[in-house]
Amino acid sequence: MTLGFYPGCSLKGSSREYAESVLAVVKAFNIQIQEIDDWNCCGATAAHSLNKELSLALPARVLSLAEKQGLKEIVVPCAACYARLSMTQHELLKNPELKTRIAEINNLEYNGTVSILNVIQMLDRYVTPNLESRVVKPFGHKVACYYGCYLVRPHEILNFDRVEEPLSMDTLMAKTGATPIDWAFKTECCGASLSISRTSSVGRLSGKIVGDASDRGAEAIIVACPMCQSNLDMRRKEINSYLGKRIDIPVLYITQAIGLAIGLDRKALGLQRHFVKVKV
Amino acid sequence: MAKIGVFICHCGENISATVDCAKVAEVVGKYDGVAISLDYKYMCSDPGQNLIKKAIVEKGLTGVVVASCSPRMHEPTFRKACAEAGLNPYMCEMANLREHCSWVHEKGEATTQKAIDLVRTIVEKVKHNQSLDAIKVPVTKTALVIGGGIAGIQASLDIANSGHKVILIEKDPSIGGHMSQLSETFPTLDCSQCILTPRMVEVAQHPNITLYTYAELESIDGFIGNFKVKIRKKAKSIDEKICTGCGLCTTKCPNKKNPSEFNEGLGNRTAIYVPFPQAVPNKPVIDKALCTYYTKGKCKICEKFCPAHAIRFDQEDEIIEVPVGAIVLATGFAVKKTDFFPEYGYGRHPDIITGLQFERLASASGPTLGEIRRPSDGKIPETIVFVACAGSRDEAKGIPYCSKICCMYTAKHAMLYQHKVHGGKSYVFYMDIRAGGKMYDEFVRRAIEEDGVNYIRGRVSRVYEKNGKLIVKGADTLLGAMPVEIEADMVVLATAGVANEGAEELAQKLHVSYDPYHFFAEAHPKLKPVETNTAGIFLAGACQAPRDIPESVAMASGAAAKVAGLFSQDELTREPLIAVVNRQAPPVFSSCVGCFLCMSACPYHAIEKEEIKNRQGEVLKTVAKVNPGLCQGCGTCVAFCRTKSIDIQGYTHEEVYSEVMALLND
Amino acid sequence: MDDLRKRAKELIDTSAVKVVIGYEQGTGNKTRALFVENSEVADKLIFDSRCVQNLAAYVTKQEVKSKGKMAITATLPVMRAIIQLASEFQVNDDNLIVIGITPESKIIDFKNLEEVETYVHQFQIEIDARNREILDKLDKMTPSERWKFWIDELSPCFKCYACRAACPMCYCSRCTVDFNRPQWIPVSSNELGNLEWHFMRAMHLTGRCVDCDACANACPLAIPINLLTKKMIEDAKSDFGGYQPSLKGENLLSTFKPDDKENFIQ
Amino acid sequence: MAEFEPKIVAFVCNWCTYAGADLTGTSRIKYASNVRIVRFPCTGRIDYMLLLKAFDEGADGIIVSGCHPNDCHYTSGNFHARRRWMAFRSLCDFIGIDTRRIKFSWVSAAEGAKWADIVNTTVASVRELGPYDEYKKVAKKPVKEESHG
Repeated sequence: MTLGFYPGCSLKGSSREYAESVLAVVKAFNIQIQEIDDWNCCGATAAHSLNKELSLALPARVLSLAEKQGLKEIVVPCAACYARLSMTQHELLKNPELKTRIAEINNLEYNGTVSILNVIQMLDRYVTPNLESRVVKPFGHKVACYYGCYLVRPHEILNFDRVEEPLSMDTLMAKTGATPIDWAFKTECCGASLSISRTSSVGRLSGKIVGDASDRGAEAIIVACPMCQSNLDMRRKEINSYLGKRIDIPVLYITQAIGLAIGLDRKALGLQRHFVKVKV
Repeated sequence: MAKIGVFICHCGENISATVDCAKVAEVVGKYDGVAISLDYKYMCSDPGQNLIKKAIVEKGLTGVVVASCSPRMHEPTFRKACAEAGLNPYMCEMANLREHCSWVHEKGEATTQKAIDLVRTIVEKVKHNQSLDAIKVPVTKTALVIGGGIAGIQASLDIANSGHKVILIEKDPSIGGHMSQLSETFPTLDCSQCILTPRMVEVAQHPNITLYTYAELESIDGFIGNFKVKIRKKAKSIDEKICTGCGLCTTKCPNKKNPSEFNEGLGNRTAIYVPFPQAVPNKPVIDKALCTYYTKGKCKICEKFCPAHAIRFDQEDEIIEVPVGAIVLATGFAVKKTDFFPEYGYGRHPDIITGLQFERLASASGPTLGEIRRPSDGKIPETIVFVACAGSRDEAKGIPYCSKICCMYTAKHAMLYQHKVHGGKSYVFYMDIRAGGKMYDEFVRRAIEEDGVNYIRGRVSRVYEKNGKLIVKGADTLLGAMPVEIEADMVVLATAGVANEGAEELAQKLHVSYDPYHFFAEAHPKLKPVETNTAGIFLAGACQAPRDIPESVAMASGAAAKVAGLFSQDELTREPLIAVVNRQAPPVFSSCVGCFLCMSACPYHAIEKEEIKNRQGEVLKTVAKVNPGLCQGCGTCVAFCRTKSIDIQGYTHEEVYSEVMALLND
Repeated sequence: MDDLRKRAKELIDTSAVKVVIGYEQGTGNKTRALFVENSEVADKLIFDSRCVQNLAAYVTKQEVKSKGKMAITATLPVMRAIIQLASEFQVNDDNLIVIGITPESKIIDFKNLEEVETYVHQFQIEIDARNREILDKLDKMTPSERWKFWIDELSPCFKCYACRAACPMCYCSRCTVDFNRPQWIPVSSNELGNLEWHFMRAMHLTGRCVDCDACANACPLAIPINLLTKKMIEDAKSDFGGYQPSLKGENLLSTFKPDDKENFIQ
Repeated sequence: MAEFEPKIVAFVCNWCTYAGADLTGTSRIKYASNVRIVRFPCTGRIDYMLLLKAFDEGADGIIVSGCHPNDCHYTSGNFHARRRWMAFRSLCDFIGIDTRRIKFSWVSAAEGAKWADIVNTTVASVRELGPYDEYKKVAKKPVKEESHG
């Protein structure tokens, strides 16, 4: 079966390395993957605070296209895209009238036959079973797995992992040879889309996260969301100024960490693209 | 041939103002089988009743129809009058001319016609009525009380003091329940054990009470007044008759590091143990799951040291069967443990404890002898945070209800802390303060105003450890949801009160209803708070919903009064309006074909299988039988039976059929 | 067919059962029930697509039951009926062995009724396309048109009760129609009597009917009375999520769910 | 010609609807006098055959009413009844019995006003439907409208 791939906007721009590392790992495990043709923005986060129909129509179009292209399963690495697509599926399947209305807007039929996977679910399904045997360079570091807001919430709809204290990334990282730390900021907000508009807020919010990870001896922060990554990485200057000290812990996508552990080329994983130098 | 007397009441002018009563009497008087038909101003008055009695005697009436108010009002009155005149009371029926006719319609032809129709209908019904005798059931005047907490203790003592036998069973080695674990009690701050232990001793010494500790209900059979219960007495591995309770065994037992249930895991106990010093009975039991001899086959040190030679390693569980007439359920509740809270680290931090654990810390008989010391390192906490509504009123946690006791005990905890740790800082995060009760709100105000407890209205989102401190993150909603962070040394969660483990299975065993949270359901939320929907089984205390001590005790006394009332008679008299499965002559025996679909339809499990046997004891047929002790007379089975083999007395097929026929045809 | 005969002989010869119920060639092109009590008779056993009579109707008949332990040749509807009868305590493993038979005449050996139940539960009770179409047509009519349809269809019924005799679920020793205190259903075969009889029968079969069509096949006047029970099967599906005969003994109408959804109670 | 006065038979349970109808009386709320109430211990006791009998005998409309879900005096009689009504009503509809003439309702002991309303609306709607001649013809009852008595 071919796995569908919905990169979303971030993975084509500021988070190219996320796309690169996802595809590199997928390739290394011989998984058939196909990018959804003619995909569009999921609408996050602006659409759902402005126009409900638009906020449903955008993700619904992506899902309809995937259906039309014969895909049964798609991986959505961006946590925000994942949340929006999942919410849309939930809302439309619950409400047939709305489903019809959205199908009219998009002029595309939607049946809800595609299952949506976040990157961890995808890894768990296709990579984890063979991961340990493929590790050539154990990721022997203390890591803080950071889940952010979108990956696990709202729990009633996503039904993924434990909502208050998720564990799936920790388990996965342990298989690469890493030592996940027990810390308190796994699901705190990084400031997300305030990155541009209120950088100081991001400095404070992300600062607490990076600060706690550092205090507890983490050598790397592992993420699965492009916004989390860019805030913790790109806004390190603001973070450091909030904390009043310099912290050099790098922020890696989970696919980059896995890539390193199975011996993929650092460049193929896009590690050179980070602001905080990745020395692990 | 039926001889029916019809008595039309004017009810002053309540009926006669809109219904032509004389005309009703006249028309009805002409119907077949009506021997006398008259109207009178007040049928329920003495002269009115005398009219009926006189007619019964003089005319030899076989049935009586009183057309007046609702039968829900005066049916007992008129049935009693008929009985006094020698007519079977169930041959008397009422037509509802007041509530269902004169009061709801305007004066006129149609209203009088309706009155005539209503009376005619009931006349036709009475023609098909049968004499019925009240059901008499003998009563076994022994009560079973399940659960030896304060509710069970109170219920046992009240029943025993009214002169009846009580069997009290408790699953733990000692009675006392949660109340024995408490330090002080709100709102008076008197010592819990000081008021409880005398009651415990009284139970043990009461001549009317048989106490079985370490015992559970195995099975139950029968019905009100006539239950048969089997009790499993778990093996204590000691001979209680010989044991003097000297306690030497518990000091010698080498297996010492087992978390003590009584101390909520904050202290240890040995494998052979008495749960706490004031236990009743004050004799040890061997915990087979922990004892080195039982797990590894070697040790027997207690046996060696026992001066009375009372240790019995070969003792087995014993099942005893006893007849009882009533049952009081007082199985109490449980609290959620800290591992229920992922946001507070799944209870992994030793200094995040439950309210019940705090009780043990504050108790003079507790592991710290009443000093508030935190479990991790024994330090006296300088800052302590109490979190009310930990789990309660939280839809996401599946506990939308209020646990009711936490507001009060949290105030008490904070107060005790302030009294014991001078200069200590205490915070209470709360959603609302629910302190309804005598002297309750005053108590909370005292905590806030006199003892300086800081109340913060808001919820705690996360507790985590950092640099040896517990960081409590929350919001103060009275300051516009301003984020609050407190660095605490200890956190006490007022965890939700929930139904006891196994409550659902026990309820199913007893055929008692339970609510979605597995608390036992009362028969009526307002008017039958201690009854269950199974006659003869009553509720006391927190097994019905979270309850504080005064409420539990009041409920227990209420349940005891119900039991005493039941036991005040030698026989139970019940209305005979119950279902009956027909019996016919051999070889048919009954038209019942034995499909037993009625069994699953009966809300009361009142339908049994009866094997009809010949003289040789061979089963000829298996048919349904209604247990008159359990049947409440709803008739659900009657409408369901395909062969029309079940009928319900008072509302038989013939009775209701003839009513419907008469309604539309005169 | 040889397998079937062999199995029947075996059961009789080893005295495992006293009687094997199966089919034999009848008059004309019809098949009829055969009761094998000695192994010579077993050679008369046949099975083919004409064997549609629901033999389960015999296992509750006193004349058959009194012979002793029975074995029955059971197609899917017969098996369903057996499970329903077992749930109603009419048969059990001690008095009945089921010889399952597939439409391809393949024998299925069942150790006990539990295995029969497992087999039966693989298949949902489904209304066939032809009857589906008729039901749809009736659904589209107005109530008055349906009323006329049924009064007309039922009018020739002369209450011979062949439907009742053929139905495996109509085993009651006293049918409601024979109950006379009071006389719920008019005895005579007039319009009202016929209507109420068939109405009552459909109600009694709700949640119990195994959709074998035995009633309609038995009707000498070919009245499509099975449409009534088929409709009830359909509605049970939409209202209660359908049903399957089950040894658990929980009948659709003798149980309930607190959240049963209706749209007509005010 | 006088307005058609439908005959309505009400089958109600003793604990809720009968008591509710008592309250209608105690509150002196007026309603149409076309209804005749038959009392049962519980809706679970109401045999559906009785409903057919009522039509046989010339009823133009029927009310069946009991305790609200969860309020049953016998805890679950009304739940059982509800299932039967669902099946019964489907079958009625399929056989062509006019289900608009059968009103099912929950009326509690506190809903005196609701009872009056149920009766009044049922009488009004059945009056609009006219006499149930279709059934009466089959039951060999006179189809010409007649007055009570």
